[in-house]
Amino acid sequence: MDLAFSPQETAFRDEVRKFIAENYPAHLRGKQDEGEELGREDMLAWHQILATKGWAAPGWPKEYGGPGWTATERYIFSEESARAETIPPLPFGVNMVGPVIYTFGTPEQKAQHLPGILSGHVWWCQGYSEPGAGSDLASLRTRAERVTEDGKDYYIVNGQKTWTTLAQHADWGFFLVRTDPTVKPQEGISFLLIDMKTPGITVKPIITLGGEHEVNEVWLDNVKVPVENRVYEENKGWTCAKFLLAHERTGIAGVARSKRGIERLKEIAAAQPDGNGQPLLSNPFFRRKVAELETDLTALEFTELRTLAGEAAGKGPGPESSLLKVKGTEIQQRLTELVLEAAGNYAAPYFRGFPEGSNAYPIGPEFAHRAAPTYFNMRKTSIYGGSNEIQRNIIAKMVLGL
Amino acid sequence: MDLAFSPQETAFRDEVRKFIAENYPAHLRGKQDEGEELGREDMLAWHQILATKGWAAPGWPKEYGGPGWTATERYIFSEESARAETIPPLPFGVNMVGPVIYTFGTPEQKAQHLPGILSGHVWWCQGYSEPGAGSDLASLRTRAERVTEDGKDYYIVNGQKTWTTLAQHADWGFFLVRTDPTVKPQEGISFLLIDMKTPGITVKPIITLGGEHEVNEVWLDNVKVPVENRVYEENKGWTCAKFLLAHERTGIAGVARSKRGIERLKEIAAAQPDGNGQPLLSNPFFRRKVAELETDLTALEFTELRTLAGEAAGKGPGPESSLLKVKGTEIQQRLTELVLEAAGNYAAPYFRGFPEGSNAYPIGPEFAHRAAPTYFNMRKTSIYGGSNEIQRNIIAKMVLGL
Amino acid sequence: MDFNFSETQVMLRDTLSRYLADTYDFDKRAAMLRRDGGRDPGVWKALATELGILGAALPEAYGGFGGGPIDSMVLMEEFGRAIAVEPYVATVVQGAGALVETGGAVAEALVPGIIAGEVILGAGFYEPQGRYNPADVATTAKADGAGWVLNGHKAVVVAAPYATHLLVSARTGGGQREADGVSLFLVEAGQKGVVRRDYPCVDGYMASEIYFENAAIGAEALLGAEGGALPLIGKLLDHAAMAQCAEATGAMKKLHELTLDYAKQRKQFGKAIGDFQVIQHRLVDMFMEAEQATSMTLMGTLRLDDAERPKWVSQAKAKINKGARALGQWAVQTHGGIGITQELPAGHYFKRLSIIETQFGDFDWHMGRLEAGL
Amino acid sequence: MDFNFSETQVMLRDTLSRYLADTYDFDKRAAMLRRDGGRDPGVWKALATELGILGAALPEAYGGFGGGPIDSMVLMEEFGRAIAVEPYVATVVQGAGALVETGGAVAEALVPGIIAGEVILGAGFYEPQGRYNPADVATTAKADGAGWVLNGHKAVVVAAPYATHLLVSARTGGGQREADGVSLFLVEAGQKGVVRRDYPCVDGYMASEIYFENAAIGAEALLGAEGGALPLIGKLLDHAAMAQCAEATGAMKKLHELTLDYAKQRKQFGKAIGDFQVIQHRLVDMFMEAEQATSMTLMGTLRLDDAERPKWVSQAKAKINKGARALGQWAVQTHGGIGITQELPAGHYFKRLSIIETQFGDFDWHMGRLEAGL
Repeated sequence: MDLAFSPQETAFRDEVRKFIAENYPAHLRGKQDEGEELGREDMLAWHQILATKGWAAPGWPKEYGGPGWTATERYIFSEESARAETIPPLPFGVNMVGPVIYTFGTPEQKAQHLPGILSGHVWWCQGYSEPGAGSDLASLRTRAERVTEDGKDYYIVNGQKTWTTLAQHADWGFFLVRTDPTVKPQEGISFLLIDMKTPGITVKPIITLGGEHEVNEVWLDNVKVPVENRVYEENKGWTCAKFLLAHERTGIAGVARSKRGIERLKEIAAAQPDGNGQPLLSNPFFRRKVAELETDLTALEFTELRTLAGEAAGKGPGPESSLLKVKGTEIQQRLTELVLEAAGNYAAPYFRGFPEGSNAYPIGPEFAHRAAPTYFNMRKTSIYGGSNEIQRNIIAKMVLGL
Repeated sequence: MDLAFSPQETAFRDEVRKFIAENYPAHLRGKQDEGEELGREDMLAWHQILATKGWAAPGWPKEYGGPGWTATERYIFSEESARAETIPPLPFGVNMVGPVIYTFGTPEQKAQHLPGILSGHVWWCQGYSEPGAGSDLASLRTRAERVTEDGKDYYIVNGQKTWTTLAQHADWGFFLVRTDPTVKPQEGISFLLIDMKTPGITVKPIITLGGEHEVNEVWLDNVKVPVENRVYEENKGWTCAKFLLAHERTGIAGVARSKRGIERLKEIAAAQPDGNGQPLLSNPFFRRKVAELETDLTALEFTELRTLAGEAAGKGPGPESSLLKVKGTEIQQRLTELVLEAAGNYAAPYFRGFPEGSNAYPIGPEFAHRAAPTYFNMRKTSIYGGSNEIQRNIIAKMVLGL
Repeated sequence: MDFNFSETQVMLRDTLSRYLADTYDFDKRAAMLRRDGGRDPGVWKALATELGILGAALPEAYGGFGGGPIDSMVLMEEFGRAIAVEPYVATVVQGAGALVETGGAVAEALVPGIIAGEVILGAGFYEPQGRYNPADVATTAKADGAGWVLNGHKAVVVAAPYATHLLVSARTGGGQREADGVSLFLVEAGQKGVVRRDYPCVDGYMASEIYFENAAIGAEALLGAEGGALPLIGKLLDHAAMAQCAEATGAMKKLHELTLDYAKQRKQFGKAIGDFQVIQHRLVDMFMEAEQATSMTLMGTLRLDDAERPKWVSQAKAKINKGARALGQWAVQTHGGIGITQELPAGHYFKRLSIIETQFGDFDWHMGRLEAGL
Repeated sequence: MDFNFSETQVMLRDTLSRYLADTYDFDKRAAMLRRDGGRDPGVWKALATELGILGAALPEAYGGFGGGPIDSMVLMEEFGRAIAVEPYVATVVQGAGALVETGGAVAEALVPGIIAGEVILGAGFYEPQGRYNPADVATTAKADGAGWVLNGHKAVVVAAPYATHLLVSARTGGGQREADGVSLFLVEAGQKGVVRRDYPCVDGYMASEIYFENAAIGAEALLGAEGGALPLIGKLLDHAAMAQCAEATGAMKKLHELTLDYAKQRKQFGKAIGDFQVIQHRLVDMFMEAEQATSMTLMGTLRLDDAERPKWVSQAKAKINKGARALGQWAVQTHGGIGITQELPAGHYFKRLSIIETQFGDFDWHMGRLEAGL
């Protein structure tokens, strides 16, 4: 047992740190610091730079263009990225559909899609949830009927997806659709890749509590999808879906980013007055909440490290990763609660951009403007990716045998 | 709306306070202060004095010997009793079987049993739970078969009861027994009054975590019970059981006693050192826990007062009383947790009576000797009388319509 | 002891409840918030004239019904059920409260106007550096002839964008956090030297930062004794906190009902999610929080004249802040994704409850005040 | 980074686990606690001689295996799983730990005896007025010729009733809570002037109050530098805390297993209680607490030589104290009535976990230490 990094690992850490310092785009850093909204190109910029270095897909095997890192190296990369507050590559391509395609896809599918995912030039979105099918994903009703036209086979897809994150920018989407309504729910589902420019697709924004346009409804009206765009066998899409969900959960702990979040929280609380001439961070109860959060984050970090060690020893991401999801999201949410608390009276003011009036008359501290919207928005983390109730059901069944 | 007592209510409060001050037995007070174990006669002494005043059964109607108090008067009596830390009358007679007998019993049963309950000379115990039937009370298996002997009808009772509180002192017990095993569980149960001296009854102690002998197993081996000792109709005992459970829950909030408990906790924490030359009560986090407990107790108190006001307005004790049970027991348990915390290193030593060695060499503060056993013992409160999970099920079903 | 509402109180509740059910229906409320100025001024006017309820809690001498905090409690619970964005707390509880306490010609001139819906007040007792400490006053009022000159900055003054008058604290003496030396002033909104920066709040209310830049006001602007206003301000803030507890209670009850209804009809895995025991127990916990909030609102409101008022108000506000957070988060979680959108009422209740937690003292502030007196 | 156990460590675990499964079987443990003296001295002897594991964490120079805290962690987790009442923490972690640190003839004389099971120590670093503050030392050691005279009172010294030696702090200078002036002494149990009052503890351990009444001891009884022992005592207490975290982790895992088994077989309302979703989620929460305890035990133990040792140890102990309480209470609640009797193992695990919370610093003490360095 040894917590220390080996000399190679230390050298790797230094290399990552140096690469980020030298290559992270200054304009991105500037926008992040100002809290400006990021456009499509902003969100892809760093991904594209990482791609040139071969680092865009830390978890991918070497044969598909991954860096072939050990678990410790992936951990180091993630720590350094969080430390430098880089914008991580979007998960939909790299962490979600990519592994499905290289695990279950045809050679043609791999050739067509993996390069774009790696390079960061193709934007993917995920068509899983439906208005009637939230946690109960398998009850989805979007239909795909097979037809033949001019000697070619297609699916005609009709239905509605929801909570489709950032679909407004997407080039491609991966969708779960029902190809056989006559069998048990899980058994009639297929996994389709759909070009988002196909006629019949409409993307409608859903505005969330903080005023963000992050998620969408996606309406599919007689959308024609070539059969070659189905991954894996017809009616076996549930296999891909489960595989993807397990992959989605790794990294969801968000340890490194939460560490940076706690640092930021401390900076905020050190600058906020407590109404007694002292900073809020000197308030014993606020300190206690910060210290408990830090403590719980250490517990999460070492649980993740133990899981990584298990993976390195050949165990795949198992149902234990549900623990990482539950505790990770709880910590992320508590972090936003504490930022909200720190804002005090200034939790209330709400504006995007600038309100009327002169900036010579400021409206509270800068951080406070996003405190409440972020708090509201982060409630999603215990809902999406399999709600925390579902994660507990999974542990009960798969780990405890209940 | 008015929180103040009326002049009559104030006069009543003064009368109660005076009566307790003048009549509470000094030897009892002494034993309580020393933390000595109380024997059967000790536990009945105050009940018997209250009986001479007509105050032994606050909730009973006047026609059966109750004082005919208003809800506010009952509240005042309970507050004053807790304030003076009197030993309350045992609940098994006054709060449990008494109301069942005067509500469902025959004139002969009322004449035979109510006077002994009121006077405090007959000790009752409750034969409900069984080893296989805890929260699922209706699944009980103790059998009562009807026989005729010398022209008289009897039940022959066989089975085992458990968690029978203070059965070691009991003269009589009220038992739920199965008189028809062929119907649905709730439909074949009868409610029997059994003389605990009847041959075939064996009482075996169960020792709980704190070392107390408070509960027992009661074994019934061909116990012969005259049919006249059945309350209400045969196979309709579940009606009595449900009635009794609802009655048991009122008063279970224990507000007045918890208030006194918090006072005592503050005294303890003001005397305990914190290792920095200051008392524990000056530790901000200990203070916070005390203040939160007090706050939650205020919320419970006013919820009980609202319930009492509802009862005074003609509503019986409804499923809302489950809330009082849940929150009341949580507060009682937290109180014991805080006493345990206050004991610090002295939570560990365990002895009943005196350990070997001279009292010239004390073993920590007096209060600490019972801190851990009391903490352990009070875990029972969220289990008995319908566990807190069952209470939540009741609210879900009866109040929320789920 | 008597826990019954008077006939007037029952009537108040029914009248307001009926009116808000229609006026503050989900779509109408959303449309209201989208209007210029972020509200419909006609609603407040209607409360004053059509419903005639703004004087319910005010003395008869000024044209009120002669009620008190319990009447405000009844009204605020209804405002909470509708997540209305009306300026009752600032205008009636704090504004009229201050005027009635200090009396005189100003009160005689303005309180009837409040009851008539013509006078609206914003109350600025907090400053950016002071968090929840009303004694931390850096705004100064310097005597200037018979009048005063104000300089300073008041934080997040709710209702200020459309208020006719501002009620603010300023220092006429003493050091920055001293109890002595704080005075109370009533300033006309259009007063020269008052710079307002207006903005909407996340809960739909409108508020402003108020900057005083050599605002010269008359002698009559001083309410009560010079330098001795802090006890009155403390009282006004406690009354406001209790009114807000009532609002929170209404919002909590309604949000619990909405969540319960949703759980009964939303199906997952072939059954209503309200059939799952974990969801059931959570709905029970929400019920218990709402019940306890009701109890604490009653307790604190009934004890506003008690010698230990700060203790009871802080117990109530602390308990309700904590309960509101738990209930709000559980409601969102039970709704799932739809709970964090603008599309259903649930999210809007959650937003208002979250902001209530941060107003008139948060959990830690109230617990701290409690512990100081333990 | 490497999270693998060495072969020796795996062997240690298996050996001890097998031995305790039989020796500390439920009925045998109960019988052991009922014996005179409250224990079976043969067990400790067997650990030393038959199993030969007491030196696992000690340096080879003294006859140990040359392991370290991770080896103690492995052993303590097994002691925890069996709720064994063996004096490993006092004797090996603290006793041998202190001797190895201070070295010299005393260490050479006693450490081999510890490994052989012949020397048993009780460690008295706390006093009645000091709660968890090891600097709050009122016991005095006055120089007397070449030796020292001790006076004072040490609180709840575990294993003292049967210890051969006592390791205690005493003041040779400085004021009552000053860091400087605390010295460390090794006193023979039979020493004149040492008054012991023995008692059992609620968790089955034996302990004593130790009163020194002009106990005259030799110069060699002083371990380390006069007046400079507090840093070493702090280190010993941190090592003890981490060993106890490992014990708690073992007990938590076992208690979770017991509760899971019970939930699978106990039937209510026609099905196993483990079929109820509320019970399932509680068992999941217990699982998560046990997993996090494992993580924190590993973290804190691996960082015992870190510059920020107090921070990491306090994080571990605070987290585990809190988790142990929750897990213990949930276990009892899930067992129902039988959980609070002496009849099933569950209650005994709950008792031990409850006392662990109160030893080597409770939650508030550790959080306070953390916050001081935030």
